[in-house]
Formats: sequence, structure tokens, C-alpha cells
Amino acid sequence: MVPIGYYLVLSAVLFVIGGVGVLSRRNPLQMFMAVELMWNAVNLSFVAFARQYLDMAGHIFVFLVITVAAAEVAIGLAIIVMVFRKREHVDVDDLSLMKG
Amino acid sequence: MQDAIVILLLPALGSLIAAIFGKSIGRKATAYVTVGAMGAAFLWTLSVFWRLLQLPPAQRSFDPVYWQWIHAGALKLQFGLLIDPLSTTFFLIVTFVGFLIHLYSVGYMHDDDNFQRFFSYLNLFALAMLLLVSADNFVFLLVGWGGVGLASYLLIGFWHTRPSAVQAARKALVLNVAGDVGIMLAIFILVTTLGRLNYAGVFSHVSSLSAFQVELIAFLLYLGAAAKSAQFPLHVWLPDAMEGPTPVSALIHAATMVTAGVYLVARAYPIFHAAPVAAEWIAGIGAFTALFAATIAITQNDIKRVIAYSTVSQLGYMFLAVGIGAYAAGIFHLTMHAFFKALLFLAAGSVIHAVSGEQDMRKMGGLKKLLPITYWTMLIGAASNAGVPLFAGFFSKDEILGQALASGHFWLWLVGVVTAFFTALYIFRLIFLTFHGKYRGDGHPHESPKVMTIPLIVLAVGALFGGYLNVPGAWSVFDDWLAPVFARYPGGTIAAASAAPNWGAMALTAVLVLVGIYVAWLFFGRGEVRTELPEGVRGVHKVLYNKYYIDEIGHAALVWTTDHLGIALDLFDRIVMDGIVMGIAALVKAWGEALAPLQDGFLRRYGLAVLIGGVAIVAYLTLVQ
Amino acid sequence: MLSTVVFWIAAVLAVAGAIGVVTLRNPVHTALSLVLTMLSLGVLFLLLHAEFLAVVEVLVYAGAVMVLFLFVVTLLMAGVKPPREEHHLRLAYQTLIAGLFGLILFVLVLHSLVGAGWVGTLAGPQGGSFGTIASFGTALFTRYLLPFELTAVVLLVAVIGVVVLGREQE
Amino acid sequence: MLTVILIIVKGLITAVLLLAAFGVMTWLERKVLARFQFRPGPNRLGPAGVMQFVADGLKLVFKEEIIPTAADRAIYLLAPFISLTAAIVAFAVIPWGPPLHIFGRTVPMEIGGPDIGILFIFAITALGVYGIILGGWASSNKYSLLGGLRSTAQIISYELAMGLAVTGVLLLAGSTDLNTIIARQYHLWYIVPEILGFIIYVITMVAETNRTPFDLPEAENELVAGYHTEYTGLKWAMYMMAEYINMITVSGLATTLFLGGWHGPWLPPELWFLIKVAAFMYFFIWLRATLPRLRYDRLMAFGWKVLLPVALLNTLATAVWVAVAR
Repeated sequence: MVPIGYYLVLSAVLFVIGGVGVLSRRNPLQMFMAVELMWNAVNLSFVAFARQYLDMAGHIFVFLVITVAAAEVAIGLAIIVMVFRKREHVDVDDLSLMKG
Repeated sequence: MQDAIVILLLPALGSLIAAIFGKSIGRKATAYVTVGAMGAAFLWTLSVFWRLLQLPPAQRSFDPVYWQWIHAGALKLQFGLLIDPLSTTFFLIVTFVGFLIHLYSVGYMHDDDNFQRFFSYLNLFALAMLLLVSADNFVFLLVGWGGVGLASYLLIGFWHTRPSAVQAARKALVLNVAGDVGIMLAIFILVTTLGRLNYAGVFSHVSSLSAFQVELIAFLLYLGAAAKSAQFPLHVWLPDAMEGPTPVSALIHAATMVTAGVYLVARAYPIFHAAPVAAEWIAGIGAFTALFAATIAITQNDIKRVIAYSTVSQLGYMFLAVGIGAYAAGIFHLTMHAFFKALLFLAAGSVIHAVSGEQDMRKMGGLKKLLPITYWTMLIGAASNAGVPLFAGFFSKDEILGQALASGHFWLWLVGVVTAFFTALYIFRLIFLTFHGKYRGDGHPHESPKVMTIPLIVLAVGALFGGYLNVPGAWSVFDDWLAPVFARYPGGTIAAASAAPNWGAMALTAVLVLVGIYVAWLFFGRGEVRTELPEGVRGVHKVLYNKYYIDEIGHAALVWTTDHLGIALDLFDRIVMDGIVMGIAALVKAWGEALAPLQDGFLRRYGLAVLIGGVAIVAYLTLVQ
Repeated sequence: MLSTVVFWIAAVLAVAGAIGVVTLRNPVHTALSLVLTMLSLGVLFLLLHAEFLAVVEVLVYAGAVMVLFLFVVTLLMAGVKPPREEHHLRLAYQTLIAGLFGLILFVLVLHSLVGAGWVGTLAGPQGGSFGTIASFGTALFTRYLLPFELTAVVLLVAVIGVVVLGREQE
Repeated sequence: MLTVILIIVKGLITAVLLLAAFGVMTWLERKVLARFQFRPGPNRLGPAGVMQFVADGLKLVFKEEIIPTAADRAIYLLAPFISLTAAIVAFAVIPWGPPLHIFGRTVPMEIGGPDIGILFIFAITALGVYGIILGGWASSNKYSLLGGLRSTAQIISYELAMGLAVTGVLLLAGSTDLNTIIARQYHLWYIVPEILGFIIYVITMVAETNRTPFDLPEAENELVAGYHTEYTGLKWAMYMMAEYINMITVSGLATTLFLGGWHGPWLPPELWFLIKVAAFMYFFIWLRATLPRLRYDRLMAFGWKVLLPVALLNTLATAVWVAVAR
């Protein structure tokens, strides 16, 4: 048996790697995938806690997260496809409409 | 008494049906629905009235609460109705006179293209007025108050293709809203000082307010009342409101709207009792308005304008009454006035209807034979208005004058008596010009249909016999009916009409009234229009005819002041305000430019900021806590 | 014993996949390493007695979401140019700072986990129906029915949004 | 430890059996197809040419391995493995007979067999898509890419209808465990109450395996050979194996869900399972010999606008029936 804490540490590792990925990737698709990685890391900790407390709420939460993530991916990819249609580069640093 | 809400719901429903389905269900059905709603509301009111009568006088007060509206801290606001003799009296007036006016309108508006819209507005008007007089707190009073203003705006400007109607509607709305602001401010003060707005709570805590606060609240409330009830100098909108269809004028002048101010003062009597300065002011302005408007009415040629100024004048009497604390007398006069003024307006409408829209009395005359029902009913209304002995108006007016004298307001009494003379003069001038002599117009006048004349007859009965509710020296049914309302809080004790009448003063008034009628007969009895005026009178006439130039003075004063104030403010604005604003703007701009590089548009840098913030929060949570 | 071995294999693969997500250049490779992480997570879910979630993770995440990613990547990457080099220099330190703060975050979380005594805690014995599809369904359709229904609305909105976004602009 | 060994042994046996079945299937398909077209088909090697697949296999092994220069080497090599592995693993949870009793132990005929069996199959087949899309992309050939994308879109689309068609059975059985589902069909096969679901399932199962009339990804007259245009030799063979094993898997699932699994009179249950699956396989070949190919947009429209709504309705109706019957 592996202590629950190991799962949580693994979750933290994945989360941090994902976060750094979001900030270091410049291809919006890859940034997006890093975000998905962060989602997954969080899911893992939910499942681990659910196992610890034998509470199905954690599973339900993960299920809802996956559902919402699927919706989010659909919308996000649609937006990225739109952007790609108009621009020839694939660099988020080019998308500077938020410039103050 | 929980069911009293039905009286409000009926016109609400009628208005909605007429507004939404009016076009599809047609004129006839709309008329049935809206008139029926008013009729049913009247019947329901009768039932409420009957049930109140069954109770001992002290228990005739109910405050059913329908829902909690706002519950914010100490402030609790609920929607409830206050059902007591005062509100029931208004219910009776509004629904009964309103019903007759609705009925009359079916005939009067028969050919109008926007028949359904008109009836929707009428029901809305009735609803707003009913809410105004029955709300158990100041907020819903204000809702009704504003609703009445809105409905009057819609109705005065009903013929919105006529520029003058639109002007008049706008004028009415602006002045009304100016009054609303007064009530609103009064409400704000009540909230901050007492923290409550329902009548029971406010009236039982008036004593905890300082004298200044009470006077301020009273003046602010009176501002609203004066605007709505056309007290000098805020009366200017009322004569212009004649631009609306005549039934609307009747409704505004008789049953609803203008009486709201009197109602407010009567309802809030504990406040006005505690504010003697404001009360004296109200009485003084009331007496002045009465005389002032009566003198204007003598010179006007438009039949509806004469009646309109008459209303202003009569409202002056009512304010005189409530100002001196004769609340029951004021409400009594209000009730009688509702009868004879509705009668006068509807009769005038009947005349106008008969002479195909002509309103100038110089082009009427000799209609006595042609419009017998209208003539006789209008004559009763005029006699009642003038205060001819034994007519309704006589009893109510004399009660006011008697109480003014009894309470030591000699000068107010004198003004009232003089006004009575002028009242008789102008109203019989109207009768003689319109009905006597020869017909001077070029149409073919005809008597109005039954749907219009029946309301006239019913109202004439009221104008004839209504006064016998209070007979001086004998009995005072009406005053006794209202007495419990004014007994609940200090300051409301009323002298009943039956108590110790001043027969001498009464006789003096009666004689003056008869003299006034005689003078009117001398000048106008032959039904001829005098174009040449005697040298000495001409100047006075001109001033009176132009309504003391109030509109012009107001206009000039306001425009000149506004212009020069504008110039001064413009300079102030440019130098001081712009300096501050520009300075702030420059500061913000400089600050913004200093920080702008942070917003460099790089999504990833924003993300980094989020991460750093998140790390800070986690660090705080894990390390500090 | 066996579960410990499986855990370590899955954990190492998950971390390897995550590192791949962050470092690999080719988006297809990135996507595949993310799939690797997800499959490893699926295995971990099985170890945690979340059988249904394990399948959902594989079916929805690896099977649908990531395929969608691959779809877009393979469809789009053909015609696009690589990132501009001048930007690369401008935000070069970004990765460094991000990594530093990520490390701080990890240390903080580890610190709190250790402080709370989580790291050594063995999960208690598994109770009865925990983790079965039946108990999952019961929870989903009774106590958590409202959130479940709300996600249905979210999905509907997403569908509409995608249809609107994906329409060809005329 | 014994469990692990048992799983490995059973896995090996299953894999070998599946590969053998693949070989036989290729021969059978050519033979049957030929009979449909009034020609003899393979008849040189062995009786009735039955050893043809051995010769084909040898040929493929000795073919030259070609990897396109522009290809993404690692993924190009990985893709066929993914397809084949997914195909074999998916079959693992299908029980093809009642549990065996050996040495006092009860050994189920399927591998693993968690109570999420059917979801497991769907999850694994969903992964099989990777083999196709990656193979198409890694070849650096636009025909391959288009074939891969088409195939992916098609499989994802029809997977929804397939899942919904199966839901009816799950509702009736009240379980996701394949053994329970088979046991519940002892008296009545679910094909009777779920005939609509069965029809939808059969249509989607043809589409899921990229077989005629839904074999657009390999439409040779527009896309050469689709996603495996650039594949040769053993790697190409792996794709072929994956396709045929997938056919066996979906047929086995259809048998399990709708035709009572291994239930049947007189004959041994394993044989019954084989007969039922064989019938489906014959059906596949029959379709290929009979029907023309659909146009791609019509294929997608059919999946989304006809199959999915009908499958939804079927699920709804079944759910109402189950709710009322209880």
C-alpha cells in the first residue's frame, strides 16, 4: 500500500509542472494542454481524498471537472481555430489585444 | 379585511386586459371589462364599508399585510393596506365617482381611435389613486403618488398628436415630480431619523423628533401635496390639464389626483399637528389660493378653464381646513366637491360634446332648452359649488368657515367668505353664459346619450343631498364616521359640525353668495357677452384674464435667473470644476502611463502574475496561519 | 506489494508525461505525452478504487478530449509558421521565473502536506460499496443531482458556443 | 501471484487465438467474396487454398520496410502498435464461455473482467483511434492525413450512437457486468426487447471498424489507401490485424449484449459463441460484397441526424419502460 500523501505529492508535482508549462509555452495549443495537465493533477488529489475519507463527493467532483473540462476544451479549441484562421503565426505573444 | 386588496386588483386587472388584449377583444368588451372592474371595485368597497359599519367605531381600523418587501437591517418594509374610515371614504369616492366617469367615458370617447388605450389608462389611474389612499406606509404611498402622476401624464397627453396636449402633459409631470421629490426627501428623513416608514410606526414616534425635523418633514410633505393639489404657485399645471379628454379632467379634479394632497395632510395629521408653522402656512396658502383662483375664474372664457380654476379655489378651501386642523371638515368638503365637481365637468363635457367640441362660452348660450338634463344637473352642481344654502357645497364650505372662525383664524375666515362671493359670481357667470340667452354658435346642439346623462343625474343627486350628512346644529354623521381616525394619535381631535354653529357668520356667507349670483345675473343673465368693459375695470380684468401673469412671471423669473445662473455656473465650472477634474484626469493619466507597461499584452506575463499571487496566498495560508 | 510497484511505475510515467508536455516542441508529441500522463492517472485511479473514474478518464480525456486536440493540431499545424524568434528573447526569463515560483509553490504544498501528517498516512480499509458504479450513480442522481444537471446546461452552452464560433465568417 | 500468472497465460492464449482467427478470416473473406462474384478465389495452397494466409504472412514479413523521409519516425512506427494493442486488449473482457473449473479454482474465460467491463471496451476502442490518426499524421502525406482525420471523425461520431444503443441493454440488465448481462439473457435474448438498439448497434459496429459501406477512410479512388497508404510489410499487416480483430470484438460484444452470449442448447457454450460471432463475420463480408460506399458528408449526417436521435429515443423509451416495470 502506498500512503495517500504520495498521491497528493504526485498531484502537486503534476500541478506545478502544468503551471510552469502554461507560462513557458508559446503555442496556444500547448498552453491549453498544460492547463489540462493542471486539471488532471487536481483530479488526482480529489480522488485521493475521496479514497481517504471514503466519500463519493470527491468522485462526483472529478466527474464534473472532467465534464466541464470537455466543454472548456471544445470552446477553447474553437477559439484557437478561429484565431489561426486569421493569423499565420502560432504565438500567443502575438495576441496582444489585451495590451494596456 | 384581508380581501380589500381585491379593490386594487380589479382595476389593475382591467388595465392590463385593456392594454394587452384591448385591440383583440374590441371596444365593447374593453368597455365592459374596465367599467365593470370599477363597478365591481365599488361594490366591493361597499361591502368593506358595510363591514366597517358593523363594528364599534374604535375598532374600524385594519392593517392587513400582504408581503414583506424589504428587510434590511432595522428597516422593515412591507406591503400592507390601511383600511379605516378615511381610506374607505376615499375608496368610496374614487370607485363611485370613478365608475360614473368610466361609464360616461364610454359615450364620450365613443369615436376615439384609441378607445382601449384610454380605458387602460383610466383603470391605471384609479389603481394608482387607490394604492395612494390605502397604502399603510409612506413608500407605497409614494408608489401610488408617482403612479397617479404617471397616469395623469398619460391621460392629459392622451391626444399626443396635439402639441398643446403634450406641453400640458409635460408641465403636469414636471410639477408633479417636483412634488414627488419633496415626499421622497421626507421619506429619507424619516428613514434616517425614525428608521421606519409605516404610518403606525411613524405617527406614534413623532414626539421623538425635534421640532425642526418635524417642520422640515411637514414642509416637504406639503411640497408634494401642494404640487399634486395645485396650491399656489404650483397650480399652473391644473388649468392646462384641460387638454386631456373631459372625463379625464373630471377624474383628475373630482375623484383622484388633486385630492391626494388633502388626503396626505389629513392622513399625516400627527406630523402636521406637531408642526404648527407648516400647518399655518398650509392654511394661509390655502386661503390665498382659494381667493386667487376664484378671481381668475371670473374672467376666463373657456368653460373648462373656469371649472378648473374653481377646482383650484375649492382645493384652497380644503387646505385651509386641514391647515387649521379641521380635518373632517376638509375631507367632508372634498367628498362634496367630488360630487359637484365631477358633475360640473361631466356636464361641461356634455355641453362641449353637444356643440361639437367648442369650449369658448362666448360661442354658446341658450342651451337651456336644447340640453335640459345637462342644464338642470349643471345648475345643481353650480349651486352646490357656489354654496347656495341647502345644497351640498353650502354645508361643507360653511363647516370649514365656521371652524376657521371658531379656531380664531379671523383673516382666513374673511378671505374664505370673500371667496364665497366670487365663487358664486364665476360659477353662475358660467351658467348664464352657457345656457341662457340666445345660441351664439353655428352648430346643431343636441342632448347627450343616456350613458352620459345618467352619471350626471346620479351625481346631481349627490350634489343636492350629500350635504345632509352633516347638518350644523343637528347631526354630523360624516364627522362621526371619520372621528376614530383622528382620535388615534394626538392632535386629531375634531370639532363636529353639529357643535355650536355660528349662525351669524353662516348667514353672512349665504347672503354674500346670493349677492354674487345676483351680480352674475346683472352682468351676464341676459346671455350677452360684453365686449366693452368699463374704464376702471379694464386693467383689473386684463390682469385677471391673464391669471395674474403667473405663468409669465414664472417663465421670466426662471428663464432670467436660469440664464444668469447658467453664465455664472459656466464660469465656475470652467475655472474651478474643470481645473479639479482636469487635474484629477491628468493625475490618473500620469499614473496610468506609469503603470501601462505592466499591461504589455503578453498573456503569459499575466499568467505569471496570477501564479505569483497564488504562491503568495498559499504561502500566507501555510506559513502565517 | 503489487500495488506499490504499479503506483511507482504509473507515477514515474505520469511525471515523465508531464515533463514531456512542458518540454516537447512538436504539439503532437506534447499531446501524446499528455495522453501518457492521463493513462497513468487512470491506473492510479484504479489503485484508489475509482474504477468508474478511471474508465471515464481514459474514455473522455484520453479518448475524446485529447483526440480533439490531436485533430486540431494535425489539421492546423500544417499551414502555420513557427513562432517568431524576436519574441523568444523578450520573454526568455519568463520560464525561469515561472519555474522558480513553481518550485516555491511545490515546496509550500509539500511543507503543508508534511505538516499535516499526510505523507505517512495509509488509507483505511475500503468500505463496502465505495467506488462502485452503483454508489457513484446513486450519489450523482440523488445528492448531487443539481450540479449534475447544471453541467448539462454547461455542455449545452458549450455546444452552442462552438457552433457559433465555428461558423464560417462570411 | 497466481492471479497474475493466470492473467498472463489467458492473455497469451487469447492473443494467439485472435491472431489465428485473423489469418483464417483473411482467407475466408477472400474465398467468400470470390463466391459472391462467381470466381474460385484462392485455391492453390492447401485444400481450398486454406494455407493462403500463411503465404501472405510470409510475404509481408519479407517485404522491404519503407519509412518515408519526411515521416515522424517514432510515431510512424508506434501507430500500428497502438491500433493492434488496443484491438487485442479490447477483446480481453468479453466472456466467451462460462467459467472453467480447473484444479479446484474457478477461472473465468475472460481476462480481468471488472464490473466496468463494457465501459472498458469502449475506453480501449477509443484509444484505438490514436493508431489511425497518428499513422495518418506521421506519414507526412496529405492523403494519409485526410484519411486519418476522416476515420477519426467517423469513429468518434458513431461511438456516441453505439454507446447509446448499448445503454438500452444496460438499463434492462441493470448492470455493466458482461457476465451478469449474459446471465440475464438466459430466458430471453435482448435482441427481442431491444431490436431497435440492435439495429443501431449493427450499423455503428460496421462504421466503427471502417468496413463497407462505411470504409471512407480507405476510399482508394479518392484517398489511395487512406491512413495506411505509406505503410508496408508487417506494419501494414498490423493495421489489417487490428481491423479484423476489431470486427471480432464488436461481433463478440454484439453476441454478448443481444444474442445471449455463449448460451445455447446441446452444443458447448464456447462453440455457440463461435457460431454467433462467425455469423456476424459472414455478415460483414456479405455487406462488403453487396453495398456501395457512402459519400462522406452523408455518412456524417446519417450518424448525427438519424442514428443519434433514434438511439436517444430508444434509450429514453427503455428507461421509461424500466422505470414503469419496476
